[in-house]
Parts: sequence; structure tokens; C-alpha cells
Amino acid sequence: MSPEATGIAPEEAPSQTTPAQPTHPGGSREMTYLEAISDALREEMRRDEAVFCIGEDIGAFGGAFKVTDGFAEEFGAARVLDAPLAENAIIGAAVGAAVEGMRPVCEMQFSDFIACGFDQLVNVAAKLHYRQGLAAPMVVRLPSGGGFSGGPFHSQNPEAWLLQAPGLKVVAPGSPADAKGLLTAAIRDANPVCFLEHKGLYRYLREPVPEGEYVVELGKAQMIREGDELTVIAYGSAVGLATQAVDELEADATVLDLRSLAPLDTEAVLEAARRTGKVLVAHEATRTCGVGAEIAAIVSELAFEHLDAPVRRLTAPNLPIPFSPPLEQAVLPQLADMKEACRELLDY
Amino acid sequence: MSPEATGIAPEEAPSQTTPAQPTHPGGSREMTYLEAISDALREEMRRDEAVFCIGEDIGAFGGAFKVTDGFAEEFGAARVLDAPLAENAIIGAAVGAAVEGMRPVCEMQFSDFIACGFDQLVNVAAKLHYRQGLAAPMVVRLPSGGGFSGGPFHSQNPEAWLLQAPGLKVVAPGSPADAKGLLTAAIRDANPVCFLEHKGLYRYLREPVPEGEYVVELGKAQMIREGDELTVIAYGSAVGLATQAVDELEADATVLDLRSLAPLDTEAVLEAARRTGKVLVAHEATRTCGVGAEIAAIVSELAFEHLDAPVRRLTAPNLPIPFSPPLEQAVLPQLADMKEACRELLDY
Amino acid sequence: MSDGDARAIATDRAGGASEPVLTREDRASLLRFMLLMRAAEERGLRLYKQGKVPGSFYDGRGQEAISVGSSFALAPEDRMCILHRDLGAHFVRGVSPERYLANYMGRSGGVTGGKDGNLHFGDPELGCVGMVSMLPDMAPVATGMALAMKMRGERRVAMTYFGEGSTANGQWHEAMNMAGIHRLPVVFVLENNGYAYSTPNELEFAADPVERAESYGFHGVKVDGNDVEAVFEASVEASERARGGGGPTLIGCRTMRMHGHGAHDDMSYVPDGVLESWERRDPIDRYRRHLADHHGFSEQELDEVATAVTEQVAEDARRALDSPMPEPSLASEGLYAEAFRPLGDGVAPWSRWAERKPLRPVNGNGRSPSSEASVSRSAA
Amino acid sequence: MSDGDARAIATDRAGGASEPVLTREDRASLLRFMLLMRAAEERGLRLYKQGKVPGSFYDGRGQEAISVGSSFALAPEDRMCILHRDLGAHFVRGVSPERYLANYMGRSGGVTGGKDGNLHFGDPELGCVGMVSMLPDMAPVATGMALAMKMRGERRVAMTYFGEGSTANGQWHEAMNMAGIHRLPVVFVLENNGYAYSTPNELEFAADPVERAESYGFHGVKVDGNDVEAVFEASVEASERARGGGGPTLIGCRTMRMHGHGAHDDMSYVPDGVLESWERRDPIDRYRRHLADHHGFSEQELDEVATAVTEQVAEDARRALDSPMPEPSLASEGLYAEAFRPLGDGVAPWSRWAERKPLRPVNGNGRSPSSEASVSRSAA
Ligand SMILES: Cc1ncc(C[n+]2csc(CCOP(=O)(O)OP(=O)(O)O)c2C)c(N)n1
Ligand SMILES: Cc1ncc(C[n+]2csc(CCOP(=O)(O)OP(=O)(O)O)c2C)c(N)n1
Ligand SMILES: [Mg+2]
Ligand SMILES: [Mg+2]
Repeated sequence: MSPEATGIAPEEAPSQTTPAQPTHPGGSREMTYLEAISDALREEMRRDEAVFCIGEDIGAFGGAFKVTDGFAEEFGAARVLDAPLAENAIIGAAVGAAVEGMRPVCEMQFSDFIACGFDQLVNVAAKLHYRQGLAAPMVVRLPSGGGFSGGPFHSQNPEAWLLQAPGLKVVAPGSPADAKGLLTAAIRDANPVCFLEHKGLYRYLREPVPEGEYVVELGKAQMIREGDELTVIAYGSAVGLATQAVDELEADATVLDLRSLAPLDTEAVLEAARRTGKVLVAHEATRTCGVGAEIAAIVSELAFEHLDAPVRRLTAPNLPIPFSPPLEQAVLPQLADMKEACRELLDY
Repeated sequence: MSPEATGIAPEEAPSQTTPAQPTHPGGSREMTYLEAISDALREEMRRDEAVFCIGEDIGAFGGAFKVTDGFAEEFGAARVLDAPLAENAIIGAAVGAAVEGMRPVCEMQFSDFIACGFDQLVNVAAKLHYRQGLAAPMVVRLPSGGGFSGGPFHSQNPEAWLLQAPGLKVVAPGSPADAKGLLTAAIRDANPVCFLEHKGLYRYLREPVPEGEYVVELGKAQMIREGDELTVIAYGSAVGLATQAVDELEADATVLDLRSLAPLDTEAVLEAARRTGKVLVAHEATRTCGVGAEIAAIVSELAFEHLDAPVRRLTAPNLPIPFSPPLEQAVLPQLADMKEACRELLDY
Repeated sequence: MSDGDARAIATDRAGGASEPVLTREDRASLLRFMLLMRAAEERGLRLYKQGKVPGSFYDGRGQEAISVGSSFALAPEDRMCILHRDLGAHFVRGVSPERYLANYMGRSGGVTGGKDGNLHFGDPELGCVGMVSMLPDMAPVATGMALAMKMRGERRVAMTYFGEGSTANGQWHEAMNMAGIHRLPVVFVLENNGYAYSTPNELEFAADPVERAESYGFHGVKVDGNDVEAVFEASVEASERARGGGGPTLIGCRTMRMHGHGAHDDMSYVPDGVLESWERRDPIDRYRRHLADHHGFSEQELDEVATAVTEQVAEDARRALDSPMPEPSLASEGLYAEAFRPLGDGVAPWSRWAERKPLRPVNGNGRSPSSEASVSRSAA
Repeated sequence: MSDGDARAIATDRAGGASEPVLTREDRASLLRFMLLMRAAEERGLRLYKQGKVPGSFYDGRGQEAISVGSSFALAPEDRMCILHRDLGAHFVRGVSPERYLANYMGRSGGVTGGKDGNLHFGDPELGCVGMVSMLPDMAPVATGMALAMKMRGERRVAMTYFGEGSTANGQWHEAMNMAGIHRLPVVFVLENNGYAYSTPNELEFAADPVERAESYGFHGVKVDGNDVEAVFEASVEASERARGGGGPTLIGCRTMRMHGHGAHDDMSYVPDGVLESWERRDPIDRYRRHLADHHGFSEQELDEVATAVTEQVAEDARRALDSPMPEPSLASEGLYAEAFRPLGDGVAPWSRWAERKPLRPVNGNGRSPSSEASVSRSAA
């Protein structure tokens, strides 16, 4: 597998289109998922001089994935700060800058490195408002996910750790337009927001994205397909997989993209579950105590009387993500797995 | 609330007895939960000179909770090593010592500080065998839980973070005898084992505990009460609460103490769920993506046809644990909450 | 060690800067804040023993000169992250003993309203960010505050504290390193009180952490932590250096923790005679003698300061005890912020600040008004 | 900088110890391992460009003298955690180019059998613990290995590496500090290659991290990282010190990363001329010249070493390419260990080790046999 799959190299991978977003008065432009993230960041830095970026190699180099390419030139090195290799210091400094009125956007070079800044995130940032009534408006960008032989330390999806840390908001866009709109909302939010951007989507997804200011409210799921026999609840990289699966199966299915994991749009989840009676929750992250478990628990508890089949989970098993392609493919959910899971539920 | 509730002070709090364990050939002795932990540790250090303890203030001082009281005298300061205030170094050094053939037992002064050693635990220790075929036999002791105004940083139950890190074993005894038997098994295990010891049980629980060598196999749940109308699945501090609730309600209920969270005794869980048709999962840890979610998801998926009621969760809500008693009590599950949850399910 | 020796240590740190001016009133204030800290903590400990303080109790007895002397140097617009031995700094910045005692008792009148306990508080209205248990996590946070100040070109300072034990933690290093790289306006006050909980210096490090400042590219100074004016002078020098773009300073204060780590700790690990010898260097007694011997304070004047403090603490304790426990429903409030609100300024009792201009630039590199006014669109 | 200058830097570190003896054959080995590293990495890069290496590709071009010179000093019973620029150390300890190349290609013949990639491996049979991505996480691990050695009273050494960028991380500090407190037998090799990915020294730290060794209470030495014998000598001295109970050493090697952080990185951030000037200090060319000028190696002899290396790598690459991809079912195996198995010893090619006694005490303070034999009772 070649490097562009990681989004590092400039070449473009074949791209996939997600359904069109509502039209935006300011017009729109075709962007990849990665370009949409850059665009949101650039717009917000232009709009508000309190917004600044901090992370490893994000300045002159433009970041490991080139999200901040050209930013140092436009905004100056001081607002696109190359940090030393010290994740707790990056997140801790962001907390300090945030309470001082800045709007820091931290980049973890890979989301896996959040384990190295975990303490500042879950103990300092997450609890600050609850304990002290002090807001820390900051974003932690987390390039996540596998599928390109990144191995056990460059492929993880850390959302469940974050969801077990009350006080954090957690979002995970599944499309370019949402990536832009959610990042804008995250930057403007008064809380620490973890922004999970799936590396596999960086150059794989491309669609028209609203130009200029574009905000997608945090905490709202989006219906991608509407159907009555099955609901697939997904986010991030699983959204495209779910959509493709139900389309190829020509299933009368609802596909719900959660977009925000905290706060979670429980209403939308329950509406779809009750309406269709069958639910599949799908994500790339490992299984135990994952988002799938939470959704399954919520649905089983609150839509119990409406269920016509057990709630199923399609996730990675409880394993580190191995490096070699056949091993990695055995671990990460594939399109065929998604179709099979849908079919099983439809046939139940 | 007075300090002994934290287990720090030497005074004894009123103790509660859990059901007797199977009799042990070597005889038994009344021990508190805390004494049982010390006893297991002392036995193993006597038996195998590769076993050593490392942690903050565990040497001359005997540990914040006095678990290693007298150990430095018996085993020497080198085997009861007072570490600097550096959790990643403690866990990382334990990994290094473990691959060298030692059997380190790390103490986190409070389980909350695991966030400070998180990277070594989840990235180095947990994945080592999967990636490299190299075993790291080590234990991380985690004094956990709230109920004594420890506040947001001395009351957490971090198990869900650990369960989302494939490669760790995670145990959480709910009784003195299990505390001894599981800790012995954990020390002898070839893997990194996280040992959650609930601070609220330290001096609250007391029962006859087998003397000498006593091993409780990891991965096996234990039936505490057997009944047919409801199953309460619990671990740690919730076990006593669940038992008391069903006893006071005189409910025909099964109480299952998970004891091990990873590996999980899925069979025992499903057997009880299928037999009783109603399941309540109870724990003190916060709700989202917790053990309750995982159990609810497993039961809903694999015992779907047997369920007569939605699987309910009794947990702390998604909040930091506040300090002041009325606030803390509002957040942590209480006996009354447990009884109400049982009653609701019984009446469903 | 005599008073004279202590002075010798203090001048160790001198850089030739002219002595900062302390008025007679300032000196009385320094004494008063130290007394206030001691009296409030004694009262807190009594409340704890009476069962009125849930959880545990921690104090900074013997270390009063450090938090008082250092915070006394700061201007209103400066910012602080105050630690568990540093109650004096809260008082200097404007927190009342009432709110401190109420916080320990988990009452609604406490600074956190019962959400958090102990010294885990900071009044945002007074420019403080409350500490967390994890040590020394406030060091990166203070560094970030200083980063913001530098980015906006403001002549302001962030100050924070840590014990010598906490310097073993990786976050200490990360903060020092980042502060050094960018020469940030931050003052780090290191309190070496001999122990981290029960762990003595020789098991914490192999070389005095103050010496490390240089290897982070900034100034490190050693002062007698039981000499309030020495601490104050070092802090003034460090703050002025920071404001002038000269970067961070690590002020290493040698002192002794005269009580256990917490009230439950009997300090059996401290060798015989150590506490007694430090008792003779008590920062409050020494300063009282110093004011009498060198600044013409009469015994009566000094007694009056002490009496006023005693009365204030008694009155504040009464009010704290009158403060109700929080409503249980408060527990489920405030997880998320609805909007950002900027920190307020602290009280700056040093006479120097009485009539000076604000330290923030009026325009230009200043704070972005949009960010202060920015309203969250989140559903919370 | 001429060869002479480099020597000057190298002697900088000298402590008066007598020069370790290198035979003619040892010198040929040093050259051969450096050539082997370069040739294997060149071959790996080609395989990557041919699409045969999944993921990314990283090498240590220009840094060969460091991993080869340092690991060459070690005895079989010593232990290593080898990093991403240090392929030479794997070869010295006994890993074949075949297993290295197969690992990069994710084949079953790789050291990890496809479970992990890149240089994320260590052969347990050869006394190595495979690195993780998080930097510098192996520093605490090596410290722990040294702790075990010290606890058992063994005359053994643990050695590990890190880049200068990684010294900014808190774990570096925690490891240094702990190693210093207990004077552990660990050798830390710091490779300052000018950059952490794209980040230059001045944004990584404000003072050279080698200087920090002293503030952790142990020796720090600076050597020319492009001089294999200088690195070797410093490593012998450090290892001997460690074995004698003299504690850790931080060996700071100045070098330059001659390739990008990974194959995708075009190094546009490196100023013009820098690479060219370092090219003239290439460690392999220099050592070749040195062997010819000072140790009587003929051009023909030197060419023979190079040719043998080329052939070996070609043959090993063929075999690596023949190695099959792992079976998908392997993915679900091995999460938990069934039993503990001790690390094996590494190859120690330095002639000194050929006939010496084992470094572990035969009894007394030795390893607990029960722990080696201990069998897990877990259900796994
Ligand atoms: C990261 C972390 N680990 C462990 C603790 C538990 N703990 C509380 S205070 C303390 C000792 C602190 O010593 P020092 O930094 O010297 O401060 P002092 O209390 O002496 O002022 C420890 C280990 C903690 N607070 N934070
Ligand atoms: C904790 C952590 N954060 C971020 C990274 C991403 N990363 C990989 S290599 C690198 C630079 C390392 O620089 P240095 O330590 O100088 O080693 P070099 O690659 O130059 O040998 C970074 C930031 C990482 N590996 N680990
Ligand atoms: Mg201390
Ligand atoms: Mg480097």
C-alpha cells in the first residue's frame, strides 16, 4: 500500500462523494475532507486573532498531514506554533492560553499520542469548568484511524477514552462539509473539544463544501439515508462504509451519522431505532466499552419494546491494530463485513 | 465525614460480612479487604524473590493506605521501592524489570494518577506481547472509588479506560477473599494486570480469608446470590450494595460478581441473563462507555430472545465526582437507588 | 542556622538590581498575611478534627513566607496557579478566610461551592486558576498563560508553585523546557520542604532541581524560603525580568513542612530534631523579630496585627460555618460552559501598584475582543 | 570540520581511562556493520519506492556510526532498546538484514511476523525490547531493566537511544531522574541530528540536553556522532562505569539526519548547504579513510568488505521477498501471554567478549529461578 493512503504524500487517492449538503448562501467549492479542515481553521484564524494553532511540525512544515500548509506564511510562526515533542505541555499550555482568552487549536501528530497528553486533557481541561466555573475554549485535533499499515501506534481510534472523561466534547465528522462545520463550531465552543479526523478520509472524500463561515451545531446527528427496515448508526470512517453497504444491498435502511459523540444526539438515535426496530452500530474503534456498546445499551434500554432484533455491533475486535495488510484487514471492519451485518439483521 | 472512611487512618470502620468462601485446607483468618491485599502481596514476596513493589511512599511509610506497612522492614527497602513522583517512570520501569524476569507490583497512590502513567500502560505494557511476543508480568494496583469526599481527583474508577486498551487484564475484587486470591493470580500472571481495589472497602469489609497460598483464577465471575427473577451484575463496591438491596427486598434474584473485567466471564453473564430474563448492571464508575454499557450490549445482543425487560444500568452519571457530601451522594449510586432499580425491573 | 546565615543564602540570588521599595505598611502586610495563613489553617485543622471538614486536610505550616512573599510582588493583571501549601497567596490576591474555610467544609460559600475541596480552588474573578491534584500539572498551565501574554505583547506575568517532589514528574520538565524555548513571562516557585509526602530528597533526585534552570536556558535562584522579604525580592526581580522579555525564573525556596503531608500523617519518617531545628527558623517569628529589630515596629504594633488577624479568622470561621451545604441538584450542573468569561484581576496589596498604569497595551497586540465576547453555540 | 576536529570533540569526553583494545578484525567489523546498515536501508527504501513496503519508511542514513559504535561495546548479557535510526545495533546484536527487510514488508519472516512494522521490533532471543512509536518511551523501560540488574547484583548494562527532540518529553526526564537517583547501570545514547522531524534544535530546547546529565547526578559526554570509534570508546567507558556501580551515562552524539524523517519528507526545512557539508563528514567514508590511513587497510581489503555486504543484502532481500504474507488468522493470536519467557542474550562481536566469563553471578544475588520458570495460571 502506498503512502498517499496516509494522506502524507501530496498525490490524490481516488475520492468518493458523500450526499450533497444543504446549499449555502456563500456558494460552495469542492474540497477534500482534509482541505475542509484546513479551510475551517484558516477562516477562524482570519476571523478571530485569538485563534492559534500549536503542535509538532505544524509551522514551516505545515503538519504531518499538511493541514496547516501555508499557515505560517499567512499568520506568522507565532500563531502556528511548532511545539517541542511534549503532548502534556501542548495541551496544558493550551488550557492556560484558553483561560487567558485565546482559542488554541492543538494538533496531536497522530491521535495515538493523546495517551501522552492524557492527564492534562482528562484531569485539567475536562474538569475545569465543573470544578471551578472556568471555561477553557480549546480544540484538540486528533488524526485517527487505520487502514494504511500505520501499525499499533498510528491507527488507533481513541474516542472511548475521551467519552469516559466527563467534560470533554467529542466530535467525529464523516464528510468534508461536516468536517468544516464541526471544526468551526468546535473552535467557537467554550469547552475543550476533541476533534477526531479520520486519516483515511483526508484525501478519499471530496464534495462541495460551503465557502466562508459555516457552522454545524455540535450534538446533532444527521440522517444520511432514510429507510424503515434497519438503522445503521455510524460515525467517521464507518459512515461511508455503511452508506455504501445499504446502497449496494438496496436495503430500505436508515443511515445515521452521529457526528458528535459527546454530546450525543440520543433523540435521533432513539427515533431511528424505534422507527426501524433493528439497529446496527458500526465503528472502526475496538469493541469493548466503545461507542457501539453505549449506543447498544441506550437503544436496548430505551427502545426495548420496539426492537425486532438484537442490536448488533460491527467494530474492530479487542486487539492492537497490526501492521501487515492481511492482518490489519482482518482486524478493521470491511465493506463485506458491513454488508453481512446488515443482511443478517434484515433477515432476522 | 471522618478520615478513616478513606482508609488512611488506623481506626476501624463498621464492617460488613460477605458470604463465606469455600473452605480452604490451610485454614482461614478474619481479614479486612485491605489486610487481604497486604497478605497476598506478602505471601508472594516471600514465595518468589522476583516479586517487588514500587510506588510512591510505599517503603518506610507503608503506602498512603498502609497496604505495604512493615514491608520495608521485612523485605528491605530495595524490594519496597519508594519511587519519585513519576507515574510513567514507575510503570515504564516495571515493564523493563518485568521483561528482565522480575515481577513488579506498582502502586498508584490513587487510581486517578493512572492518567499520568497512561502512555506506558496502554502503549508499552499492554501491546508488548501482541507486537513482540514478549511477556511483561506485572501488576498495577489502583486504589479506586469514592464515597469519602475525595473530590474529582481521588474518587475515580478508571476501569473503562483500561478496558479500551487491549492487552491489559483488569480485575476488581468485591470481597476480602477475592482480593487476596485475585491479587495472587495477578502477580503470577504473565501479563500486565490492573488491580482495582476499592478504597471504600478497605476497612469496611471483613471476612475469613484463606491463609497461605490462595489463588482465584482470573476471568471467572462468582454467583453471590442465586435467584430466578432478576440478575444484578456488579463488581467492586457495587457487589455489596447489590447483595444488600436484593436481601432487603427479599427478591428472588441472582447477584453476579464479575471479579474480572478483562477477561470477562461472558458465559456466566449470559447464563444468568438467559435464566432470569431481567438484568441490572451496576457499578460506581461513570456511565458512558462503561462496563455497564458493555454488559448491556453483550446481553442485548446474545440473550435478546430471553429478555423480559430492558437491560438497566445503575452507574454514576457523566460527571466528575464532586467533593461536598451532598453533591457526592447525588452522583454516586446509593443503596436506595439500587433497590429502586431492582424494584423497577422486578415490576416490569 | 541563624538569621544571619539565612540572609547569606538570600543574597546568593542577587543580581545587582536595586532593592524594591517596601513601605512600613507593606511590611506590616507581609506579616499580616503570614499570620492570616497560619491562623486560618489552624482553624481549618480544628474544624477538621471536629469532623466538620470532609475528606482530608492539608496545610502549609512553616512555609508561609513563600506564598506570601512571592504573590506580594505581583500586579493585579498578573495571574496565578496556587498550590496546596500556598494559602497565603490566595489571601494576598483577595480570597477571604471565610471562603477558604467554607471550601474545606464543602459549603456553598466556598470558592468552588462544594464542587471541589481542600486548596483545589482558584477564584477566576481574582485571576487564579485552581490547582488539580496531579502534580505539577499547573506548571504547563501557567506556561500557557504566559504564552498568551507573550503572544499579545503584554507586560504581564504568570506565577505558579510546586514542591520539590513534583519536579520528578515529566510535566515539570515539559513546562520548564517550553518556557525556556520561548522565554515566556512565567515565574516558577519551587518549594523544597524536604519531603514529598514521606519521601526524602535523596529518593526524589540526585541533584538539586534549582540547578536545572540553567539547562532550560533560564535563571535559577536559591532563596531562604523562611525569609519573606528574601522571597519577595527574588519574586520582584523575577517578575521584572519576565515583564522585560528576559524569560522565566525558577526560584528555589528551601523550607520545611512543619506538619504532615495531611492531617492523618504523623511524620514518623522525619528524623529526631529536624522539626525542632526548623521551629527556630519559623518564618513568622523571625519576621516579627526582624520588624522589631530593623524597622522600628513596637511590640504593641505587632500584637495589634496579630490580634486583628485572630479576630478576622474567628469571624470568618463563624460565617463559613453558617454557610449552608450545597443543594444536591448542583451536582448535575456546570459540566459544560455556556460561554467564555475572562479571568478578573487580583488584589495587589504592594504599595507600588497603588497608582500605576495598567500593564496591558490599550490596543494593538491586545486581547481580541471577539474572543472575550464569543458566545458558545453549543447545545451544552 | 576535518577528521582532526572530530577527534578533538571525541577526546573531549575522555576520562583518562585506558583505550579499549580494538583488533584489526574488530575495526573491519565496525566498518562492515555500518555498511550493512546503509545497504540494508538503501534496499529497504527501494522496496518502499517499488510499493513493497506498506505504510511509511524511515532510515538513519548518516547516523550509522552511533548505533554500530555503541552496541559494539556491549556484552551478550547486556540488553538493548533500539530506536528508529539505529538499525546498525540490531545487526550487531544478531538480527539479519533478511528479517529486517521482511519486517518492513509485513512478511511472516519479519522479526514481528507482521504484527508491527518499521523499526518497531526487537528480537527477545537477542536481548532486545522492541521500541514503540511514543518517544522516548523506551528510556523508562531501559531504566527498569537496569533496575532489575542492580537489584540482582549483576554486572550488566541496559542501553537505549533517543533523538534530541525526544528529550523534550516528560518521560525522558522521569527516566533520567530515576536512573540518577539509584545510579542504575544504564547507558543513554542521545542522537542530536539537528531536527525532530522538521523542528530545529532552537525550537526543541534552549540549552543542549547533554548538559542536563549533571543535573540528574550522572555523567554526560559529548562525542562526534559521525566517528564510530569515538562513539565506541565513549560507550565502553560508560558501560564499564555502569557495571562498576558508577551509574548511568548520557552520551550526546552530534550528527545529522541525511534523509527526511520518513521517505515522504523532502527536508525542505533544511537550509541550503547543510546536507552538503555533512556529506563531507559521512561516517562510513571517514572510517574507510581512517582505516586506510592509520590501520594499514588496503583498498582491496576495504572493497572486499563492501562487496560482501552488498552480496549479503542482495541475498537477504531475495529471501525476504520470498517470505509469505502472514495468515490473516494470526491477527487474533497472542494478545495475552500464556507464560513468561526470559530474554535471550545478544551476539557480541567485539573480540573482547570472545572468551570471558558470564557477567551474571552464578548464585547469590542472581535471578530467581522460580520467576523464570513461573507458569501463568491465567485462562488467557
Ligand atoms: C502525579 C501525582 N502523583 C502522585 C500524587 C500524590 N501526592 C500528593 S502530594 C505528594 C507529594 C508531593 O511532594 P512535593 O511536590 O514535594 O510537595 P509538598 O507536598 O511537599 O509541598 C504526592 C506523591 C500527586 N498529587 N500527583
Ligand atoms: C510522544 C510522541 N509524540 C510525537 C511523535 C511523532 N514523531 C515521530 S518522530 C518525531 C521527531 C523525533 O525527533 P528526535 O527525537 O530528534 O528523533 P529523530 O527522528 O530526529 O531521530 C515526532 C515528533 C512521537 N513519535 N512520539
Ligand atoms: Mg515537598
Ligand atoms: Mg532528531
